[in-house]
Amino acid sequence: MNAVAVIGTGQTNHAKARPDVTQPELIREAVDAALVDAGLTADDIDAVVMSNMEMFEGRALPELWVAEGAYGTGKPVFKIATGGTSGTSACIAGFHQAGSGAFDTVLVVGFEKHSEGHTQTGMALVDPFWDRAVASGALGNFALSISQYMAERGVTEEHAAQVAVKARRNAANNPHAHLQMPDLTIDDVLKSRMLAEPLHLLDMCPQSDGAAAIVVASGDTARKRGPKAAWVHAAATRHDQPYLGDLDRRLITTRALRSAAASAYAQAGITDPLRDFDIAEIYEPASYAELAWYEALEFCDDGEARRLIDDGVTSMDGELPVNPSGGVLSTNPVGASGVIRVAEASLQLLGRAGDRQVAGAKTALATGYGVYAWSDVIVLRSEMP
Amino acid sequence: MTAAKPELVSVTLDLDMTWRYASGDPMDRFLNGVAKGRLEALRCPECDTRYLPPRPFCGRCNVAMDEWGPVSDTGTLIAWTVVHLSIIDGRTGEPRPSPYGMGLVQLDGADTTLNHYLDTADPDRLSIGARVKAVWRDELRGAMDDIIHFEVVP
Amino acid sequence: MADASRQRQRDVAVLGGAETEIVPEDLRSIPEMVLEAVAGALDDAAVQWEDVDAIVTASVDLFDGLTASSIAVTEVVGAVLKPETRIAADGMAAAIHAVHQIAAGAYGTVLVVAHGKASMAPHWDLTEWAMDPVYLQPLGVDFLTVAGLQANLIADSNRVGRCASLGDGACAVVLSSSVPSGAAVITGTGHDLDAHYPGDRDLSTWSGLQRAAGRAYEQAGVRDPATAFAVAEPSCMFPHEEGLFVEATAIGKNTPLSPSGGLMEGTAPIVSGLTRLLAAARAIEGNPGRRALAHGAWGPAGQGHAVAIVEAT
Amino acid sequence: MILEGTIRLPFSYAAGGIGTQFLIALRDEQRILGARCESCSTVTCPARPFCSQCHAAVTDLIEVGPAGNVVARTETPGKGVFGLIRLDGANTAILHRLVGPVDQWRRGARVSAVFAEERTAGINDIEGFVIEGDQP
Repeated sequence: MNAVAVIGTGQTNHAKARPDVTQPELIREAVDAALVDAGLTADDIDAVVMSNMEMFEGRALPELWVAEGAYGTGKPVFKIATGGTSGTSACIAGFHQAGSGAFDTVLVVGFEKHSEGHTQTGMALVDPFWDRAVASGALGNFALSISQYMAERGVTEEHAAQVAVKARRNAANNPHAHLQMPDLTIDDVLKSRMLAEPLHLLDMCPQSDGAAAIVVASGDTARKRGPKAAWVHAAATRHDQPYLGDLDRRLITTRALRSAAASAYAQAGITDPLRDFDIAEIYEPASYAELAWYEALEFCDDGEARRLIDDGVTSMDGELPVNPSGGVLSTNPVGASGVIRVAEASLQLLGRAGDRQVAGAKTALATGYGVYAWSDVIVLRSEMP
Repeated sequence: MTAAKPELVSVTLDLDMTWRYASGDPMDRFLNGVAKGRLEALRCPECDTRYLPPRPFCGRCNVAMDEWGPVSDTGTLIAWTVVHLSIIDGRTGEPRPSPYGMGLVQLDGADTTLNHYLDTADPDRLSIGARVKAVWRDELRGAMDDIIHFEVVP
Repeated sequence: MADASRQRQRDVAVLGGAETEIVPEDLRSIPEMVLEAVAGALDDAAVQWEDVDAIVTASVDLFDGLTASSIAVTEVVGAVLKPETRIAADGMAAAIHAVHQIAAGAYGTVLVVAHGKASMAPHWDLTEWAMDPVYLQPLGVDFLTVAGLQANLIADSNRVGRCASLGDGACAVVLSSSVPSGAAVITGTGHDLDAHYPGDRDLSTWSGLQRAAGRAYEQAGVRDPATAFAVAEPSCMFPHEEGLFVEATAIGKNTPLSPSGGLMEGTAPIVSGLTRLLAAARAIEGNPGRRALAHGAWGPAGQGHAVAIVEAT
Repeated sequence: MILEGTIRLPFSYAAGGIGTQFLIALRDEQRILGARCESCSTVTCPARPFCSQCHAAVTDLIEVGPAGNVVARTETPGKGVFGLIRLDGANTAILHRLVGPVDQWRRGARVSAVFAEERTAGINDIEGFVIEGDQP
């Protein structure tokens, strides 16, 4: 793939509800921040890729209405919509557009205003002949997959609670994060409300209102600006069979994520992910999912994820800090969450991550995950490919 | 004393739309079977996977499927949970009762699993590996909720 | 946009494609309908499932009454364990993205698939949910209303004229970086989104199409659109749109429009643009040097436009 | 087989800062506001947060109308007659209902807003636009 780089990022301060702004206004906050960060004006943007799950807010083709928030009027604009991977897939679409030679600078904007609709119901509007009558949204799906994962891997509720605590404590260093809980304890997680056994309230991601944007530049454009950029070294998307009962999509197998990681690692020359990456921003919608992703992303062998969290390998001072931003467990505007992963990974490489900065980060991983068996894996480096 | 919050207006719009969903041939045959209390799966001629829901095409092998085989209404619970959160049923706009049990059931004769409700009257009997059996409604209409739920069998 | 240093985009071949017959109601399921188009496209392009590196699909959830409507077609487009990009817009926008993927060197051969079933729900009522929910949707404004306002300005009619008959259908096209001799190649693309609020833009023109075509002309090196094209395949849903199309693209008044028959006799939501690309490619294949212009449109009164220039080799 | 399946869900969309001011002015004062861009002086009506022409954020609201000229009109079967109306003082046209006898609707006709008796801070607080002089 032709060289491209992320040269700017911007986010809203994510929250449970933003009744003070329309969807276009929410988007504008993130886009203006990204343009300032990139040192550009709206006129410098050649094309816009948007990302959002329109059924969550009951819209059809929402970009028609909201694109003006991204200065999209009179520009090439379209939208990507694949659940949890909407944002990372939109970023990858932006990489391809900027790498195509057609555009110098592409803006990628993800957004979601869950407070305006019904996300769990939206997720349950699946095949009307098969499982619409019984579908229970993300909770039921994850809980089922987790019960199987725990039995197979010997993971306990305490292991998962450690992930939940790490995420919310990291989020306390991130002014954009929705849930910031610097004093959260394992006990707090285990005592929080049971949503779907074994998932406690604090094991799950929140639903957030928020938007995030990145500015992607073609290789030539990025080089002309100087060396400081987050360069894309690999991007891989994999989709898998669609039904919840199709066995290879669950936490113990995660076939799509494993396949995407293998492809991305081969593209970027990653041979020992735990050592090769300095920081990872992975899309973990539930505490248990992060443990499963450690295995799928080859941070460890299958069954060893609990050791990584027990030993603090993925905490801020560990060998590979995972989700310094607080992750999806702390902030989840679905259409934006994948863009946030890429934005946060880029911020680390640009050295602009503030209190959540991992010193000297040079190689970063960003992933997206959609409950319907979609996975994206992206490798970024501070060095040009 | 708190300052009065400035008024923020929002616009409420009710979606209430009916779609005509075409089942397609495999699902049509399958649901006709369900109306008679019968389950069957489509088998891939390449990889031998017996698929539920039956679908026209095996996505692993990229081949069309037309060979049917019987599936039992008894199987093995491979994952289960009890959901304590009520969500709005998008079909009615009304909240769905909670808590309720959900399971992934590998029916004898199928290689994929069926996600469906579980009888939670005796939750201690729910475990991975438990044998479960469909509890059918008295009057069958040819829909997946002709099965009320699955219950653990001794 | 004009950047003299920018490289001409890599040519992308239209290897082949297929579409289902547009019918008022296709009683097949969406995957059954899409499978016919995909299998036909692979056959027409003489490629095997394993030759496809990536898939771009176009679908709109609310039109299908299904969250994440692309999951209905994952298997029948051959996307299992492959890169699939799902775009919620007209199929021509999906095709343009596939061109970008190939030009970026990400993939060699990309399958583009669009499906739409107008029979599922009252289509124009659904389009109310694509209008600004604060200022327009509560009035009951839909795409037909905005098209009617445009028709009033163009044709002085009191309501929108005859409308293309909307039905069910699917289309699939195979694009590739490897160009067989005699193949039609895409030499330029452009897309654009105009202002949403109908009173914000001049509804008497398709200025968005003018911009989209301008971008495509620049890439393809088209200097005089009036004489450049042997054929143009527009996505016109209403009779008054043909004039808007000719004016915005600046094609010659004598350029044959829609020799394939166009959309008026039947089309499906989201599918139209991709069928135009296929028609344009077929119209010029085997006539080296000939060019055709293909067009897709979506949104109220052509808010979104996408253009591809196809050239015979 | 064909399954007729209904989706029934309520959604609630924020009107935002400018939108709230516009809708409250309709409800409480029966006034129509436009948004004046400080960068390019365009007055966009109805008032929205971004300039319709240069896309800059807009904060300056001014009263426009309530009378103006019909720019275009159409009848949507089953839904009524709609028009684009350029209100006095605005540079862009508002889309709303035209009420009254259909045969009077001509482009360029002078019309004026009629407000609903029961107003809820929504765009329907304007009942529609009638030929000037026809107001009740």
